[in-house]
Amino acid sequence: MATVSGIVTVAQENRFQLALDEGGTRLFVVTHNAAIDPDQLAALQAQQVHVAVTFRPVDELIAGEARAITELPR
Amino acid sequence: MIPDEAELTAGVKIEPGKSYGFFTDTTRCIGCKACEVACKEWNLLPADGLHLTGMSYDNTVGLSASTWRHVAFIEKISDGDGRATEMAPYQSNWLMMSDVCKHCHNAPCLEACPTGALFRTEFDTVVVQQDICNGCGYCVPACPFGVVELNMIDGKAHKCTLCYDRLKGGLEPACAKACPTDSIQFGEVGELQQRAHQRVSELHELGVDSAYLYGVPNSPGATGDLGHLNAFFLLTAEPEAYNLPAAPSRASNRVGPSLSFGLAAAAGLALAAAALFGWQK
Amino acid sequence: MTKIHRRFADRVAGFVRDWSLPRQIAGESPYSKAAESSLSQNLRPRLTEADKVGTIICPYCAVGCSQLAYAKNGRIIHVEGDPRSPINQGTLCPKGSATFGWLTSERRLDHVLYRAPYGEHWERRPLAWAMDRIAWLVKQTRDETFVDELPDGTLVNHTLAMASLGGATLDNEENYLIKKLFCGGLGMVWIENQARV
Amino acid sequence: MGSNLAENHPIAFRFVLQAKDKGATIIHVDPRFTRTSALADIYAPIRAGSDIAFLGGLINYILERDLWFKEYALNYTNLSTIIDERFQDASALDGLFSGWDPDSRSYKYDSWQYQGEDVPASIAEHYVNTTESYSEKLRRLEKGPPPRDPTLKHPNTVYQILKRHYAVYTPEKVEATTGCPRAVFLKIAEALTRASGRERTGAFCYAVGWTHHTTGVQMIRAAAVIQALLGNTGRPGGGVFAFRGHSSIQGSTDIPTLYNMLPSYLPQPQAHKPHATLDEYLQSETPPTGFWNNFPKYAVSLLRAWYGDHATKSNQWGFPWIPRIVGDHSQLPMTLAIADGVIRGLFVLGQNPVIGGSNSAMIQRAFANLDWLVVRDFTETETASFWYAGKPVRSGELRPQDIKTEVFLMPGALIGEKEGTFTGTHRLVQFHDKIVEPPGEARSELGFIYHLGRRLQALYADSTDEKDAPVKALTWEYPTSGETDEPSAEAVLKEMNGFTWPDRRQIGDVHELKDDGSTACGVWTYAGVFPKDDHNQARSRRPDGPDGPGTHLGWGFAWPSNRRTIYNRAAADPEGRPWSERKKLIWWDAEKQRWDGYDVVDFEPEKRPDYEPDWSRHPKGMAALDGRSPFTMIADGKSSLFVPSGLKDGPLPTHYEPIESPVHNPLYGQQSSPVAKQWRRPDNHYHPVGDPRFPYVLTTYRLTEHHAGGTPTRSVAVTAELQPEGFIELTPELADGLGIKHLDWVVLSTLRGEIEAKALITERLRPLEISGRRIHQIGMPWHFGWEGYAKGDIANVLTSVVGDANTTMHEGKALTCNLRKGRLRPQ
Repeated sequence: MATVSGIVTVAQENRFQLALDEGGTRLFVVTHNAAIDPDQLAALQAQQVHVAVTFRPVDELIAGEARAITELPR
Repeated sequence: MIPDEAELTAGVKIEPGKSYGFFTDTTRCIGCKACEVACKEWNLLPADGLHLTGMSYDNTVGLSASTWRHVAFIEKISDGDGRATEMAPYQSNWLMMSDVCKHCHNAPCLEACPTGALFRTEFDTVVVQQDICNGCGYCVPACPFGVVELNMIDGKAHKCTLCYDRLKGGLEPACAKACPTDSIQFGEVGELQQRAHQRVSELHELGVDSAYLYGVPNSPGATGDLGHLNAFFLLTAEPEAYNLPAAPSRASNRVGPSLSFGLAAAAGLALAAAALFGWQK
Repeated sequence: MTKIHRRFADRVAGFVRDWSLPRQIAGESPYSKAAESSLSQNLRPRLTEADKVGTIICPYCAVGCSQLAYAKNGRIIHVEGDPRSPINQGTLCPKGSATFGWLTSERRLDHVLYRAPYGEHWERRPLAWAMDRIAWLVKQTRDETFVDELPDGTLVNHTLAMASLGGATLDNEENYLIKKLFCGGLGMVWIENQARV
Repeated sequence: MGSNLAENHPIAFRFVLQAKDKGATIIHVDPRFTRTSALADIYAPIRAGSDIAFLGGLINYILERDLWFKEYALNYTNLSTIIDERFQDASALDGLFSGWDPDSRSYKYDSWQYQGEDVPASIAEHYVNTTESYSEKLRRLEKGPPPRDPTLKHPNTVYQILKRHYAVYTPEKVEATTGCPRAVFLKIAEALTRASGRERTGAFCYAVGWTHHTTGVQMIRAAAVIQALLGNTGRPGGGVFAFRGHSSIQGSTDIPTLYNMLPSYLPQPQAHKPHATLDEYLQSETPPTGFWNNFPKYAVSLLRAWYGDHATKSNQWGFPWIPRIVGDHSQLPMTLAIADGVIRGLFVLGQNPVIGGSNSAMIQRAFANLDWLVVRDFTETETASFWYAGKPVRSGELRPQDIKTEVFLMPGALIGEKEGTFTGTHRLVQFHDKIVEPPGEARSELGFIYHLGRRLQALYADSTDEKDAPVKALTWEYPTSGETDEPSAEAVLKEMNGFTWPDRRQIGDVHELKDDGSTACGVWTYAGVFPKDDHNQARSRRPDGPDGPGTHLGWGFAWPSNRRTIYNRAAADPEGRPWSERKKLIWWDAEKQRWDGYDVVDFEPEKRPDYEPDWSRHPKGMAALDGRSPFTMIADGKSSLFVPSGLKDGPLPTHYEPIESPVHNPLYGQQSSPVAKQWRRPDNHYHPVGDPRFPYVLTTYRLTEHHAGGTPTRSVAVTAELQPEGFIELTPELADGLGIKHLDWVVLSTLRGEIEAKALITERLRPLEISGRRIHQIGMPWHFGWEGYAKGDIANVLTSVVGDANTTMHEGKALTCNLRKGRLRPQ
């Protein structure tokens, strides 16, 4: 399990794209048990909240599986 | 954002209360897959398959939870003397078709959904509401076209939403806007059906007599009490060639008969058990 | 450091708010209006949140399709066809449609990598250092190999020891400065691009 | 033909389909049945490399059946011009032309000139290297029209020469050479001639399907001859369209990061030509008649733009500082020069030569000889990682510890992160805005080159050595902005447009340029792109409305002078009236005594259609061209069916086999182009004709889903998954013969190297009957490499370094190879 921090640039349904603080961009799919609803993702995008994402790579997708998202101080 | 951009790109002013859909004229399709890419870029759908399938130029294989547009390739090159040289106008010999959710009028997936996650939008399209869906998966077997699928990561059902969020902003769906040759045409279903019938007669005059519509009222694809398909097609080969069912049907039609068979079977078993139990005494 | 997830209380409140039964009783259709959730009601395309939009030209082939690039908070959030252009009228091919994916590709490099002679791996080096090092290498190579005249006295004023490839994908202004500096300034003659490939 | 529009230019194909809706016939001639063929009305299979046999057949068809557009061809082409009596064409010399000099393996052009009159070339090398340079005979052009026989009876008129030269290109010979069935060829010829004349026009669309041959220039020439005979050039819906493959490859040809030209088609000075002084250069490169007579204005204005006040009349405006070329410095010999250690430092700016360069294995080995290599791209490319992931390293031939090359891999800014212009395949200069800053240390190439130049000017600041004068003399002051000190692209575009000197007032149009140093202009063909300080025409985005006229002059800037269809004088008949209402574009307005039309007129506005030069006053430049001479860049103003000067391989297109071919030339004894550029060396062997070790024809091609070297699509997830692995396409018959099943691994081999790929067996490829032999063609996309999500072996490992005589374009479209089942590397 790895963690990266950044800003949610785009959110569609329960998938979001994170612009990483260390540079680069990555795509995530929120896992079921992260219990995060699409409108919460949409809010992160709208307010450009600084977050940390705990995730695992997924074999058959070019995306990460986001297991938890925590809000970071600005 | 250009207000009501759909008027510029499709000549359509999108208003709630009207029913919108796709008319896909496969005789104009050049198999470029711009629709697949535009759909994935707008909806942030991850790439889900990096191996060569050998199915001609189709490495996408089919619609899934993370692929809502799929271009099928069917090579039927040889004709008569085994060599295609003078050919029917528009697309021939190498059939290409962009498949999508049909947004059926009587949508079996919607009828199967126990939670109301699948609902009919104000644009008469069928959408899975991600905040309601609990991933029960009833919709998956209900769909006669095998379109909707569960995503194993977020545990919810996914399929083409006819760019529900774009429609709310007056934007034409991403795939229809991108399509270079206007094979995918977005608009009001009634107008599209008229245009499609005219296109078929035009093609017949040009000698493409195998052209027919799939999904307009009483045509193949609109069978089994589905009514009509809001996303319908103009094809030039039998539906099976495109991996489409020739006579799809609405699952709920069979609720009556299957329920009665079920009850009859239960009753029969009960009788048999009683008889067995009685015989023993 | 609050963890983002839907708390139980919110879950119940959401259920009550979006419960379709009372609406069905009130006469709304169970298949549409009654079932509509608040998420669906408030759905909007992300382009409405863009704080900047500009016209760019597709970076792939030479047909020259126009694209609209939408940005928010200094980052591109979408790229699609520009309906005003007579060349593509809003449409794009699969490559043009992938422009957003190119800009946000996970394989994209955004820092300088340097490999020392005989080295076995990349190292990270600051951009300024690399620029200085390259300028120094160019001057050294030019000074050691510049020829003003051929043995038979013919004027040449060139160096055959440096070459440049690219770029058919670069802007006209970039190609102009490359030819101006490399040819007009340094005297390089090996200057080529994909036009012949 | 020579292109695959639906796959490689899908949006251009949008308009081909719209033409189809209005009744047009779509014809696709290609070795493979592609997505374009699927949408065509007529598909003709041909053998890769036999295009001129097909096109020669069309010329034969047009002439034998007298179907050429008489009024157009007689007035606007050099059909009736009489050629030097010493001229002999390929039908007489079994494939060669008169003037062939076997020892120097080149032609002398004396016998190709007009009778008693030398004609300068109309391309970047005007100089006519006949035995006598710029002889007295050249002056004849100012004394009177070229010798002509309008009755076309004189045996040496271009008309008679064409009939003799193309007599052998019969439909039967076309079938025997190309493998295309005779009936299909005739159907195409009939459709093309039917779509010509006053009311109809037809167009040829070509791309690298024609340019990637050692006879590429002549393939395009053959189409030009056909279109001139049928009267399709310079008219709406007609012409020969080049569909180019990179966003600004037309721009990188106009503002050439190319070795043989200075900005905008001015010849790069050559050591072995009379270019030592500016006067000699101007004198030898300025044709007496036609638009090119303005050459000195463009050359001096360029020097003024580059060297500012350091350029003075006394130092020939800085002309000596321009480096002279001493031969062919194009990409093909460049890779060999790297292999031989001549080149020590290499910049690679947004290109991937390890994938795109011919004979890739040689290139990967050659790069190890470089002292330093600067690669600027969006991700790590095969060119950047050759030193640890290249073929020589993977095969154990080299180890990273043995490779001395110092490598810089620097991130580049992409579209939307820098402003500037692209020039598209339609000569349209379009501005793209900057919307966001580039990420991290990524910079634009404008920023990279500008700041490299400033650092070099600083390093050379106090040098007094004469050889360092040009670096210091360069005008290199551009306003910069933002934290990254990004130079202003509009400032550079203003310099390219040109301004007066020294008060820097923007030039309005090319006619305002002077040769006295009072104007500075970086790119003369782009004059008018920035006509006023606050008017950037490239940024203008005003399309025509639905009511027309449809030339969209308000959308961007088409060079030259925002003209959309060049040579459009030909869109009007000799009296200046439109050929037809349907094809109306340009006409002579009798009242206003000026030309008028829907496009910018490509003619002198007030020159009457019946204007005749006053030969008694030795008219110069445009004054020497009559009112019926649309082709203003050519010395006699007429379309050159017969090209007297400028082409190294002959005045008329002639079918030669590719350098590597399974068959002997069915038309002539001369097997392949006698003047093709070849480099026979141990690391670049060619296959002899009909070599049994390499019996199959290999043609490389592109896919819709990938772009060129593959970097911007194989490293982008959404396009990578559409075509995820390298593959080859082969005929079912060949596959059966070798026991290859669908998706089996196969190995392709040539003398340059071996690669492996998966096999797609498809009926879209057909065996062809070529002069009695059954020839199989194999197709292979060349985008793939070892980097990115979508991987595959590099097709260019198979190709050789060989080039067209005129352009040194490589022959990636037609070579021979061998094929066997199995893997290259043991699994």
